[in-house]
Amino acid sequence: MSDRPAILEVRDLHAWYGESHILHGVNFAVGEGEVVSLLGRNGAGKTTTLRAIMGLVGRRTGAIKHRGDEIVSLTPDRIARRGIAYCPEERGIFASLTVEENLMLPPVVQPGGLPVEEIYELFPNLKERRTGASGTRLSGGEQQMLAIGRILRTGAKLLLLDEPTEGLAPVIVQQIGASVRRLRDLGFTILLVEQNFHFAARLADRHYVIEHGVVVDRYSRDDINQRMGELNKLLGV
Amino acid sequence: MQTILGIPAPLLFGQLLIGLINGAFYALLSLGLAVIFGVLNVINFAHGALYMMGAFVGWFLLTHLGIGYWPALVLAPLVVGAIGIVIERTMLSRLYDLDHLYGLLLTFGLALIIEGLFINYYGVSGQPYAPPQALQGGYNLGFMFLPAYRGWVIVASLIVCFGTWLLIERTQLGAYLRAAVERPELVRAFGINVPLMMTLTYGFAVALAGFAGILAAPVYTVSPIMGQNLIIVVFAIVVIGGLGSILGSIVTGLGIGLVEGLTRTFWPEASSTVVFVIMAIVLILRPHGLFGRPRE
Amino acid sequence: MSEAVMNLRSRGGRRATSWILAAIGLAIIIVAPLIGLYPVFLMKLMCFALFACAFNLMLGYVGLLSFGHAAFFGMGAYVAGHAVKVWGVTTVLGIFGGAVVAGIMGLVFGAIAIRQKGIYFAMITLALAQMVYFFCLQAPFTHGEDGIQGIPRGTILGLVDLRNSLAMYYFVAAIFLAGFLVVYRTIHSPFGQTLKGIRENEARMVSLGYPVARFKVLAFTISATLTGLAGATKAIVFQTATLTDVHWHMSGEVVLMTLIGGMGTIFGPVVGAGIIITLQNYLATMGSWVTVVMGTIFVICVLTFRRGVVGEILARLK
Amino acid sequence: MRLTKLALATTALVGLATGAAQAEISDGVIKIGVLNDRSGLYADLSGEGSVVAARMAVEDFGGDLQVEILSADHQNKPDVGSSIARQWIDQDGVDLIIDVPTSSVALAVQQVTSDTDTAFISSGAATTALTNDQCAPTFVHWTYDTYALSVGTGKAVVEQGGDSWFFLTADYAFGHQLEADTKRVVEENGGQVVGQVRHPLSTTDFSSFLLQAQSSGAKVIGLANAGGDTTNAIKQANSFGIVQGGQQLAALLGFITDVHALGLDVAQGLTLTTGFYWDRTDESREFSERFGERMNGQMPTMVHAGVYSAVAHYLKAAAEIDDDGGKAVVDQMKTVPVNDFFAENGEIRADGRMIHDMYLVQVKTPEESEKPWDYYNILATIPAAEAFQPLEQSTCSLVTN
Repeated sequence: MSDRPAILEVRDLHAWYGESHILHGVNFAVGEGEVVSLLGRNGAGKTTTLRAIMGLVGRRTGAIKHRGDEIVSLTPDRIARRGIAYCPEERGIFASLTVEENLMLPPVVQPGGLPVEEIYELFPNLKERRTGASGTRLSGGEQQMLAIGRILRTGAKLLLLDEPTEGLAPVIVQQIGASVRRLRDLGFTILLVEQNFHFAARLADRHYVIEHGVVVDRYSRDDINQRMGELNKLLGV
Repeated sequence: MQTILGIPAPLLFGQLLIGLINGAFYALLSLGLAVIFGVLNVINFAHGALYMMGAFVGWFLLTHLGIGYWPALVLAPLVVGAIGIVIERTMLSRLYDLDHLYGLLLTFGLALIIEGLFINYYGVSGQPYAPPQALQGGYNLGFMFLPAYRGWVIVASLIVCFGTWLLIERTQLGAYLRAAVERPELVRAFGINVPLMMTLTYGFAVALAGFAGILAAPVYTVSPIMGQNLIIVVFAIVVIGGLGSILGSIVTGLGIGLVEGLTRTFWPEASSTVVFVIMAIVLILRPHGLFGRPRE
Repeated sequence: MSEAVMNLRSRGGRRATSWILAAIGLAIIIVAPLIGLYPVFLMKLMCFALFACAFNLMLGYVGLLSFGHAAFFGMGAYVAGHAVKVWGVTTVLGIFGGAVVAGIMGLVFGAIAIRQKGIYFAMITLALAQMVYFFCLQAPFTHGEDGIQGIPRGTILGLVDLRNSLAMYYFVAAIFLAGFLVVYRTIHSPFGQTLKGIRENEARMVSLGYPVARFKVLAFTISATLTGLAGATKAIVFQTATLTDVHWHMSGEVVLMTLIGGMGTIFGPVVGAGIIITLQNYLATMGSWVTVVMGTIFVICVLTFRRGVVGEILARLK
Repeated sequence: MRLTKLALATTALVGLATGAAQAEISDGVIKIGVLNDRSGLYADLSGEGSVVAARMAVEDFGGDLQVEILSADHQNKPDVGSSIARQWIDQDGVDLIIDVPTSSVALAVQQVTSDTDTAFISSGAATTALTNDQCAPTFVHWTYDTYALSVGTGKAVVEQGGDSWFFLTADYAFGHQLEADTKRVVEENGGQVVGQVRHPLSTTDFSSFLLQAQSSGAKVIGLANAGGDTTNAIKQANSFGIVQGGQQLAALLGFITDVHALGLDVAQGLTLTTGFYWDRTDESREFSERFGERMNGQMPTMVHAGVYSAVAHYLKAAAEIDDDGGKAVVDQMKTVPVNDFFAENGEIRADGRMIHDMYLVQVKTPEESEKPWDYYNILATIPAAEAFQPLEQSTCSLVTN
């Protein structure tokens, strides 16, 4: 466990979609200011874990503590209001909103969010495409930047990022990696779901591996190089 | 006298103006339907019944409480909106996860109940409702006599339609709505109480129907069956405009009013069928309506 | 292996159950008028049950809600009525003609509407039906709001006089059973299986190379034909064909019947039609409360038992 | 035909037996079924009011006849109406079906009653087909029909100077017939028809049609429609200042409940033909006030008054011959003139038409009206002989054979 105070603590989390039981008791914790990644194969339950934290699954049990308070029974909007922001895998850019409207959509939930100028600084591409165009006219990379950018304004300190690099060109992946590092420097706590292990390895302080809906292993940044072999096996790389 | 296609020009202009007046009612009603479909994914069959209720609330206020037209213009939509909120909270909200046919069927049942109850208590002949003093009489426009009240109908409904459009397209609240139409779950995860927003949206949209009802009370007879036939036409308009398209519903509402007006001049018998013909043609050529876009 | 056996056994069991049910149903149909049930009422019930079954073929098995089935029902009635009364054709031929015309209309409607889904499909069928309604209002042969009245019941091949209630009853029962059998066969044929496949996952069926649109149009045509058959029979039973039969309220009523009985079940529409027709009959003295009661049933149905009476029973039995 | 013969035979038998046995009324009770619209367009002009009127007639009749009243809503659906009628007759032993507005339903019921030798008196239906092609020996048409309405209004209005007409016609058979009949009468009396416009059934907005009527310059705008169409047209004509502009509105089918719904402000000046007005004589006032006590102060329409009058006449005839066979009673009814608050020297003709005086009335201005429901000035009385289709024009088989 990290030495920093836990901002998020998940214990014995179970989650269901309709009749199907997806998570079977997930346990992990994220410390204040950390970047933590959830690794695992396709269908292992990584995305479901993020969605369960946000309250976006059919049913869930167990304990999710945010800054010491139990949030497992709250509705998604109440969870968001506590300062947790979610960036979904499919990015969720709204076609009927312009780029700027997309950026300005999430309401400010707590003081201390990034000013819009700073977000444009972080993602200069967005500034150029700001006016006129509908959000879905953007390229995949730009959409991803928009999806991350818009949750920085709200003042949420804990960001849940679901596969930010999926399907993007290497140069864009690098750019996003740089932004995430910058966000950590700015004091954001980030829980990252990744398939791209190499991307995650360079960014995250710690890693959890999920398989069949349970956490099967964890690695610190330092462990990684030594235990590369077993990790590769776990992830089926 | 100048004629256009064999019809005296003044008569033609008169018909167009009248078409516009009807279009104004259509626009108000179809706007509400479009908003409800867009945000809640429900085809609100009860819209006609709620429109009728708006007219009846106005009549009731006047007859039993002595409250006149102008206060009723505000009160009737509020009352109808409140009823809508109750309907949404207690019934509709349970159906969102299901096929939208269920919403259609539920509201169809509600329409039967509401209309049945009103027929039971008030009969079908209808109740009189006079236009307010200030709007009696009319203007001679040269080509036709325009009753002042009808002029007011156009103005009021255009203001409300345009206001609603601005609200939805140009404000933050509207952005939430539009976003919630696409991905309600994500919008909720941004910290917005989407269920509450849906409730209020339904309340607002049926309040629009109530507004149309009180606006219509002095023009048509206030009768429990006044919404029954109208609702089918308004459905057609929303479909032509493209389900869920706000601008589409307003423009199509006005447009259909004009087309009906013209049909009444050239081929009166067909005037109530023409909207269905247009609808069939539009759906064949553009399956998602004139302003609609495909949705999954 | 054992699972397969179980499956087979339960399927065999289900088949046996449905045979037993069918036998009971048949027995009821044969005996009903003899034990004092009112034949005219029963005939009406069967006409609407057939109507609902035909409608259910679209809603329950193809997953398309048609809000315009009244057009086929009413047209079937008008054609049969006009043919028998004015052209003097025999009753059987008249009913056949009604069904055929409705079927042709179904083909045309289907070809126009079939690209649409969900609400759009409901709306375009409604639009087309409204056009038919206005046609019927205008066309001279329908006699406007008077309707076609005094349609003679005639005879079957000159042998059986259908003015006799009981004879008429068994004639209608035969038509109903024939229609019901067609629905049953359609559902339990490879064609029916394909329809179910389309309902479950249309994209997959397309990728498997099925001409999905053609299947849907065919289903729609069968449904329309049987609906026309029901309407034509009703016209002969009541000796009238009127605008009520083509009005969109009629389209709404058949949805209610199917929903309350259980869409996508074989017997659901029959039960639903039974409930609604009985209610209409016994609530007739209550005036406008009929509408209120029907609306309430609609609402309760949608909110609490969406599977309908039969669907709910089947679910409990499982 | 076979059935009719059977019925005749039965009647003959019954006739023979009357001398011996006392009560030949089947099951000892006369059952009257009031079948009308209780939830739709015609619920106010018939509906519960007709049931009340029938009940009053039974109470007023007194006597030692046992009478029972049933009622049902036919929902304006012919199949519902005819199945209720069948069931009443087959299962409940109903002897008389009364009222039945909506032409299609009345025609369907006619079929059933004539097949089963049950008496049928229509007060609410308008179509003349009931006493022409579709007539029956068991049937009486009591209150009005399209012919009476069009003749009454057409002739009287032309005589009063309204000699150029424009028709606003509901585009279906009823409207067409009303228009054609009126047009003929108008032209026969020296008037002319300058134009007409056909509007779809259940139109909500009449302004375009009214505009055409207005620009035609006709003195009279004839409304050949019914129910909501008529009231909406009148209401909108008022807002377009048509009556103030010097044109006269004539409703070819209008009821006092329509006027009540419109209010005098809007309806004033309207002319229409009616078979009954409550405030016409002492007798009619007396009845109407009793009726009003049971109906929250509502005054009877001509349909309600007709139901009372018809039931009373039926009971008298049934008691007289002590029989409840449909044709038998109707035959008896035809032999006795009708004399009550509704009709003076009314007569039921061979084709089943009850002929009586009709009245051309004009709706009062709000200033003229002195009490609730004080709505009409009677302009003219149309004598029974002129008001209805002449018997020699009837295509009824009872007349032509």
